[in-house]
Amino acid sequence: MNILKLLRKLKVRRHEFPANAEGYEIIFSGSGGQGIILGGRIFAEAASIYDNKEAIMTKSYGPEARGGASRAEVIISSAKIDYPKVRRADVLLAMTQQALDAYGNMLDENGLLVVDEILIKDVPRRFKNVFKAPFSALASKLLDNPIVLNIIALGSLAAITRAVSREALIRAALDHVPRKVLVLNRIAVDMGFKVVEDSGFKWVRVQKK
Amino acid sequence: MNILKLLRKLKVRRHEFPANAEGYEIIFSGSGGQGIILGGRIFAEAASIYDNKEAIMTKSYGPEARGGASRAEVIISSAKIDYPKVRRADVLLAMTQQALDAYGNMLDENGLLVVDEILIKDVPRRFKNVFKAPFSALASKLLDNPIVLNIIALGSLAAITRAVSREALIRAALDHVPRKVLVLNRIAVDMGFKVVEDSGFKWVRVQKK
Amino acid sequence: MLANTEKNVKFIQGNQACVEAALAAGVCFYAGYPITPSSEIAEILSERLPRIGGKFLQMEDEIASMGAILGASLTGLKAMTATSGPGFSLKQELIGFACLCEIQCVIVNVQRGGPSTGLPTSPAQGDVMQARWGTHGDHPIIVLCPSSVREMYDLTVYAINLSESLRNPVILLSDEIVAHMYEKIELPEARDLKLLERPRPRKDPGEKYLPYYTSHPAEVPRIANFGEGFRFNVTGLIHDTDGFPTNSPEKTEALLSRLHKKIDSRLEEICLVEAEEMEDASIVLCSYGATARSCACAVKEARRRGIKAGLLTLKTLWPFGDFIFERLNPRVKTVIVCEMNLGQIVREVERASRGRFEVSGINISRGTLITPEEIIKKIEGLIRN
Amino acid sequence: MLANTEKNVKFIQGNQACVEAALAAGVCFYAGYPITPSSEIAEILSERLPRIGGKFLQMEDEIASMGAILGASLTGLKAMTATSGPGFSLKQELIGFACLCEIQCVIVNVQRGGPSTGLPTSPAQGDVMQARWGTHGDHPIIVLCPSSVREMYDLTVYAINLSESLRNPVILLSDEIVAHMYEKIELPEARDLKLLERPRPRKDPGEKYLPYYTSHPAEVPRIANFGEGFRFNVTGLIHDTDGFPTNSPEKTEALLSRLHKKIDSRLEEICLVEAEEMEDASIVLCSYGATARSCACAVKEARRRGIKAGLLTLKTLWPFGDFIFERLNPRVKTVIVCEMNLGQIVREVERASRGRFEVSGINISRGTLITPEEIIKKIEGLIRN
Amino acid sequence: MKALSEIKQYLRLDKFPHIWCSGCGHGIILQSFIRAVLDLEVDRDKLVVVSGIGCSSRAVGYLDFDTLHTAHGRSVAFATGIKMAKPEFTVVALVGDGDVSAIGGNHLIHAARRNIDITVVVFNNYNYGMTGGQNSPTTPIDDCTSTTQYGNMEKPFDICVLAEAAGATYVSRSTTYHAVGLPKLIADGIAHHGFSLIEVITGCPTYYGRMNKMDNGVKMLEWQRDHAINLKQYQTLSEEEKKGKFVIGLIHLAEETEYTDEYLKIIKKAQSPTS
Amino acid sequence: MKALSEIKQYLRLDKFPHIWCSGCGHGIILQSFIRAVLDLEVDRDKLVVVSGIGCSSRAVGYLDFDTLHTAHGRSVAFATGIKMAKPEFTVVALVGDGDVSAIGGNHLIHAARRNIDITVVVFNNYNYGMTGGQNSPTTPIDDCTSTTQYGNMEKPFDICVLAEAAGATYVSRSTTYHAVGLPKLIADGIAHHGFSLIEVITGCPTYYGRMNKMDNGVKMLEWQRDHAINLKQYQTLSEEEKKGKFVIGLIHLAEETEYTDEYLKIIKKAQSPTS
Amino acid sequence: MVQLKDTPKQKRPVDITVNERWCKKCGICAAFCPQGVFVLDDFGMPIIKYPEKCVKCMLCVVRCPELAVEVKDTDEKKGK
Amino acid sequence: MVQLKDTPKQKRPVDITVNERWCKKCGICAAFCPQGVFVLDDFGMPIIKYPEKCVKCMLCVVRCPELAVEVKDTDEKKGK
Ligand SMILES: Cc1ncc(C[n+]2csc(CCOP(=O)(O)OP(=O)(O)O)c2C)c(N)n1
Ligand SMILES: Cc1ncc(C[n+]2csc(CCOP(=O)(O)OP(=O)(O)O)c2C)c(N)n1
Ligand code: SF4
Ligand code: SF4
Ligand code: SF4
Ligand code: SF4
Ligand code: SF4
Ligand code: SF4
Ligand SMILES: [Mg+2]
Ligand SMILES: [Mg+2]
Repeated sequence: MNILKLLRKLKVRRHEFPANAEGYEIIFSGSGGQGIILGGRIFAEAASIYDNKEAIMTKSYGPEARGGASRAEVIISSAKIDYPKVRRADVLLAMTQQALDAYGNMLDENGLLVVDEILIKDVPRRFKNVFKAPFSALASKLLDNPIVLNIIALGSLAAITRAVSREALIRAALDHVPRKVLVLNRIAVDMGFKVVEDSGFKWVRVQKK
Repeated sequence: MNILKLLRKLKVRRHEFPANAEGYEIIFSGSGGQGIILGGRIFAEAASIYDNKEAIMTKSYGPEARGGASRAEVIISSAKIDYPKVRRADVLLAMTQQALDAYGNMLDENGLLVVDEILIKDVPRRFKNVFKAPFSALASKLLDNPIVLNIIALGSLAAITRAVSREALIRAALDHVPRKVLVLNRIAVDMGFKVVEDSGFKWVRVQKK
Repeated sequence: MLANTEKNVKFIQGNQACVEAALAAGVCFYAGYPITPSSEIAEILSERLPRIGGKFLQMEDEIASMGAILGASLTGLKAMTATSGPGFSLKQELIGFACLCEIQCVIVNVQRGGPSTGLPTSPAQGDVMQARWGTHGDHPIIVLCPSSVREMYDLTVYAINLSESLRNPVILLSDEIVAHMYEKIELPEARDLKLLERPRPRKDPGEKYLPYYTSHPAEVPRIANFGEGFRFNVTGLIHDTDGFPTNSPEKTEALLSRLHKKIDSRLEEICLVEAEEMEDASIVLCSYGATARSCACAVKEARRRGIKAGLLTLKTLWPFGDFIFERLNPRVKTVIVCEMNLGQIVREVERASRGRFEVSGINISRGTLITPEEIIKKIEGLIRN
Repeated sequence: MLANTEKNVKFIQGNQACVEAALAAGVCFYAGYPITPSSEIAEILSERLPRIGGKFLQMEDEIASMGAILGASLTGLKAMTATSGPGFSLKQELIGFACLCEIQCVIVNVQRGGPSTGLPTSPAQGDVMQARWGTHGDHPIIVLCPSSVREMYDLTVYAINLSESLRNPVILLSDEIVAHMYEKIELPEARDLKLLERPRPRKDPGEKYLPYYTSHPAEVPRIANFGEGFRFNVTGLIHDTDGFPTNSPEKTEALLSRLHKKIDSRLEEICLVEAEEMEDASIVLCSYGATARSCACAVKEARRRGIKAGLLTLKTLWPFGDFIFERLNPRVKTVIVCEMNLGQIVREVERASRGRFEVSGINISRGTLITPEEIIKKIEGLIRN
Repeated sequence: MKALSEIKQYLRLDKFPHIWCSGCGHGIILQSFIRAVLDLEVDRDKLVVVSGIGCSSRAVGYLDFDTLHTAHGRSVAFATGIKMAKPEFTVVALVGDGDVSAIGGNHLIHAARRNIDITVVVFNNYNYGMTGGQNSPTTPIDDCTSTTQYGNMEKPFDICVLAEAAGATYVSRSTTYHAVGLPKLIADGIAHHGFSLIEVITGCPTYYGRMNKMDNGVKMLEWQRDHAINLKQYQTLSEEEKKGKFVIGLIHLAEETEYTDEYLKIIKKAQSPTS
Repeated sequence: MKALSEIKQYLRLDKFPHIWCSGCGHGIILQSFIRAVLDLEVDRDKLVVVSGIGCSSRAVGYLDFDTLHTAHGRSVAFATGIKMAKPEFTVVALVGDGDVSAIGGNHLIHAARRNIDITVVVFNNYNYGMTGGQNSPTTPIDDCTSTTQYGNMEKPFDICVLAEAAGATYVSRSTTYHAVGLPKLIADGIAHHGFSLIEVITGCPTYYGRMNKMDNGVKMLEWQRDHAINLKQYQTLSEEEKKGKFVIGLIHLAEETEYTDEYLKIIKKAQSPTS
Repeated sequence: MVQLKDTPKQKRPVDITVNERWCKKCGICAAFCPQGVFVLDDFGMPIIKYPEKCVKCMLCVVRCPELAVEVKDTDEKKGK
Repeated sequence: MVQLKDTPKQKRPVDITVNERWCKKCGICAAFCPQGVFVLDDFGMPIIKYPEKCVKCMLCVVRCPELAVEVKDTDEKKGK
């Protein structure tokens, strides 16, 4: 299969010049109740407040906000960020099939795709770098709390990309959760890291053209 | 008394060029219930529809429309009328003291002032050409209908100025009154003419500067 | 003498001329809320409409009035409303709805002194920019402005025609002077009026009816009336050609651009302007509405004084006819825009001038007509410098 | 690393920055009606205001919200409201009231796609002209436009200061991107903010209090607050210096001209603009709000490609700073106005240009941000021709 | 009964004579309102009187308090803001039937719902006087107005019933004919802690009156005299006799929590350390 | 009971699944409404369904009739225009509690006053779902919403009482739990010749529910089951037991002249030679 | 109440005034005075013809739309 | 009514279907079915586990917010 052809069909706009070349462009996507937007915010906040980088987050949603796909776009960079939207994502976190279908084409061809392997059944072959983990099951079965699936995923994202430090992520996450689940969330971050370590998954970032 | 001084005090704007020179600029003024606006309209309509001249009427009133002074401005001309407002009146019909006080200064120094001698007690001496008649008393006492005071006044105005013909005035007046008072109104017009004839009053119009 | 009465010549006020025109052009639905100086339109229609089986509704406010005429229009009736400044402000939201959903209607705004309650019984021309930009978001609009009782009639008919044929709200922007001024007017026979009707669906109701589809981008969509069996959807959300909401950037762009092209592609046809003494004019007065009458008077006087003055009276204020000013004789040195506001159309003329001629304004807002004297003074002042 | 947390650095969205600024600047009264994408302002204030003893009111609609903040402002409180397009249209009538009666208040309009219900969750900049001209009649207005979370904070403070000191409504015209965008911001200490207060009567209540009197025509009147014993009148009718209605043409003219001079005489002080890479620029991007971010990106890229591009970011949209364009370096050949609408500020730049430079627009309204690529394409296209 | 000279101390005398027509009932209500304020000894510097647009709404211009002449229909919204900002103020709205029940109907019912301590005095003359006598939501069926020349076909509101249904906790009605008792009804409304509405039937001889065979103030008062009836008497009438009659006096009274009080509780809650 | 396949003939199937959240009650009302239309055998080409803005108002997009999705709060004003223009049409407004009782409250009471033959179905989920769960004029006291985080302090409207006071001649209430009987109540409203209002209590699990311990559709229906009660039963309860309960079923019915009928009489009068 | 002295109404005459600048001649004072104290002149202006009949019911005062009628005890007036 | 035959419910089995494309797994059908016909799978999707228990009360049909549940007589279905 000719990847280029595929790309064209999917109307990936090719960039004429690189922007935020040194930084990360990450899309967090899923459905309303999964805490995806909050996840993006924690990730960006970790980078910006605790790792002292530049970060920006924007959200996109239709009038069908409450049911359909929701997405957060995060840019992390060492330099000032002008254009606030992700143009070609380095990383895509997709927590529902619908989200993957909707935003898959925003991922750079060498980009990293992170998906929930239980919720997403069909990952098109064109994605080169895919990290799958059963985040939802880990949350509900192991941690007995489906709500923390997003936090586990953040841990994994951080582990693979190193876009934020583990400490920063933990601190940012803990800023956003009620006191009684602090420990739970801390564990969730660690679990995200652990999953990556255990899998031995590696992703070598290629500079976007 | 120095008329010029008076004029200045009263802030009469002196015109720099004559407008509607060939026509008549007439102000009909009084208080709400007196049918003054309707009077102006009948007069203008007589000229325009039945005498086939050009005529225009505008009204002025404050937010205090319902109680205070009301005024109709009528221009009658043989040529097209551009500017629709009266700038310096040739004729002023005033049916209340308040109206005379408010609009007296719009009358040209050689203009004609027509007043109800019962309702208006104080006619400043600067007015050169004043026709006084007891229109209100004529209407209520002789015709037993206070409402026709405006029609009587129109008759007198027509008689003095010849701005409209008697026939045109009668037809226009009759267009605007209920069937049962047609005769009354006809008589009222005639009475207006008669009053002027009986008085022997004459007004020679001087071209406005 | 009798000729006049036979020929249906009337001595009426502008507001009544508007009513006569509306009825002659087939308006059979009115909803409104009283406000000076527009109320006579409602009052006369409340008496006349039932006579012809038409509907007159006095609603609880101006917003409701606007909603009611749009509802009526969607069922196929020619509908209108009339108001003045404060009510016009309230109608803005639904004017935008009408623009986006392409619902024909005529809104008469008899301008009075503003802002706010302002001077309710005095004339002004302060709502010109609002008529163009008063509702949120990009939208197309047509605004016509009469300067006599005759024009109040003619432009009402024109407004109804434009609105019906282009499926766009049209605003008749009058003012207290023209609305309350009585002039002689010969009313045409209804059968002599050229009336335009709304574009109708080409086919009977069937499977795939696309109410907002057009075959080329400046066309007017053939939207059915409610009750004809097409069973379509109308929404104030951005919609696809099928009438249902869409978020697609491409479709959004296509819709908004079609809406604007509908008007812009017909610019020269829509833009009415009257030129007087323009052949050799070097100084041009540009005006509209009641103020144009002062200008006409001033131009005559200026000519009498040997000044080469000309007059452009705009009947269509929006879309703005840039082309009128692009095509001005190069002899024209100065255009003086004369309006009863603190500077509205003068900005457009400045823009359209692109530095090709001087633009100056007589912008007075005080509740009375600008006088010919004031205009002459300005002209002479400009000549002196 | 700890530095940030000590310095009160927050990672918050634009809407929250607006709230933080409002509270820091002393706003203690909010009335509003929910609407996307502004609702977070209300939601956060509904939680924060009671904590400081302030008042939060959710009213029955936007008109009522506007009425409520004006009432509160008249008692001396700093008051604000927030809304988006449809609600902004509804507020227009009372915005005019506030302008005429000189009642300070801040109105936040977080722009979304229009017209009508439009694209409720997408960004747009389609209300720029409406913000200037949306209410009937001539009126003065100030409109500020932030392009980052930081500016959302700073311009909210500025809006409150301008409104209080000039007794004029100020509109903070944001957009969905800036309002919902999260960025890092260091919140200043409240005591470090320079706050301006409303001019107060010079004397205690006495016989002849003239609330709308000023000693020179550009001054701000010293209007008392209700409840202080001055017992004065406020009306939306044209009024005399004593606050009571008048029909006098002279007084009308004086009042309207003073209202406008209040703003116009401070034009350069009110008009904030940011210039980047302008020293040697021959092609200038002019933008505001979120779109300015795309332009900043494009200017960098253009420079990288050897194009002498510059950037003017307008923070104050109204009053429009003609002077900015009058003083442009003659080297500037073209100004490209970049905005998420079908052509609004570009008209002003055209007007201000007077033919001195070319004006071109990137005017796209489709619910998404204009991209740097589109801008570069336009620039290169212009250079090629 | 207070002497007129005392009343006059609360008037802006230089604005008199007022703009209302001869025989217009609005001036009667104006006087009654001042009497109510006087009788209650309201602090005149903490009394804000708000109105909308209409002949009736011009009342505020004659009253020597802090006065606010807002836009058409919006008085109650402004009043809500003022009362919320300064719960210690006495806030009264003087409004017309058109102002408060046509364009302003929504603000009325919502303020009533909230039971905010505002007093609304409705000058109900059954038409829009200011704009030339068009029908209003209170115009009786079959009556003629400038826009109902064939007779009014719209059922009118009973403003009192509506206010009560919406949540008002003090509702009463009177007429300008009953000017002796009117100050007490208004005073009771002002004194009541919660949303109060007093509907006063008043005459517009210039429009509504003229078009319905009552072309002067005397006839309007006579009509009021002949059609108003107090509740006790009303209850003794047969259904037939009740037709065309309306009840005056106290219509509804209830004690409920007041809005600004409740808001103070919210503030307390928000400021409490546990929150 | 009609089979779902029949219902589906009145749906715009290509628009499904609809946009509402899982467990949202709006879909239940949608089905009931179609059942009412089917049962009445309304001419589907002469039925216009109007709505405002809100999650509930999106209902019209799924109905295969002439449908009109107006601006927030304005549905009843549009409906009035349509009904006046074409009295032979059946006109129904499907609206949210926010839409019709907050911003649209005035149009509601005026249409009720006129007794114009429009049927309004209120999807009352006690909050503004579409904009993220802020309180509405119907939110019960003390409940939490996005803008009443300390508990709601505003007294809610009883929409049925308000509509009746304003002049509505058919008023009833039900819930989505009582979906079996709901079509009949709606059908009765449509069949009634005059202004009809049917209030349907429905669940917004995403916002109102989540913030008030009912975070799914099942819990919302359970709440409705436990709090709704029919009039007969209600009357047998003690005052204490009545608290928190609300009555469902027919609330008010009256025969009065209808607006468009009356207007036809005006037309006749105007066209009669004596006029 | 206790002090009921022999002061029949006409003995303590009242001072009734009409502010002519404010009066708009609506005739209400005259129409509803239970004692017929007022008559209207040719122009409709109320004339206080029978002040001695006045019972100080104050109806004319509270119903005058122009706040133009004043009824005072004569001595009260003197006091000023 | 007259035709009351010996057709006990389980004898004329009904056909219950859930439109999986529309269902949003709210669980209402299962929660309120008086007969416990439904059970929910791991993801919350209703499974028609005991169709034979169905009494055709139609509650699941009218209460499904997604219009996703259909209950028909089996023969009815065959007819199509
Ligand atoms: C938004 C708006 N719409 C309409 C008007 C015109 N208007 C002024 S007063 C009025 C009605 C007044 O009636 P009412 O409140 O009963 O007072 P009245 O004059 O009868 O005392 C109207 C419609 C306005 N000023 N503003
Ligand atoms: C003029 C205007 N103001 C505000 C809004 C934002 N808005 C959209 S829907 C809505 C409330 C919806 O609540 P409701 O009618 O109860 O419907 P629900 O979503 O709860 O079904 C609001 C405030 C708008 N679209 N237009
Ligand atoms: S028009 Fe009617 S309401 Fe207005 S002042 Fe005259 S009588 Fe009074
Ligand atoms: S937000 Fe609430 S009302 Fe809206 S669709 Fe979701 S559950 Fe339904
Ligand atoms: S009641 Fe008042 S206004 Fe009327 S006639 Fe008597 S004094 Fe004059
Ligand atoms: S006080 Fe009574 S009795 Fe005396 S004049 Fe007045 S109305 Fe007549
Ligand atoms: S009720 Fe409908 S949507 Fe809910 S689980 Fe059952 S089938 Fe699915
Ligand atoms: S019809 Fe009744 S018994 Fe049968 S499955 Fe549905 S709810 Fe259960
Ligand atoms: Mg009234
Ligand atoms: Mg709701």
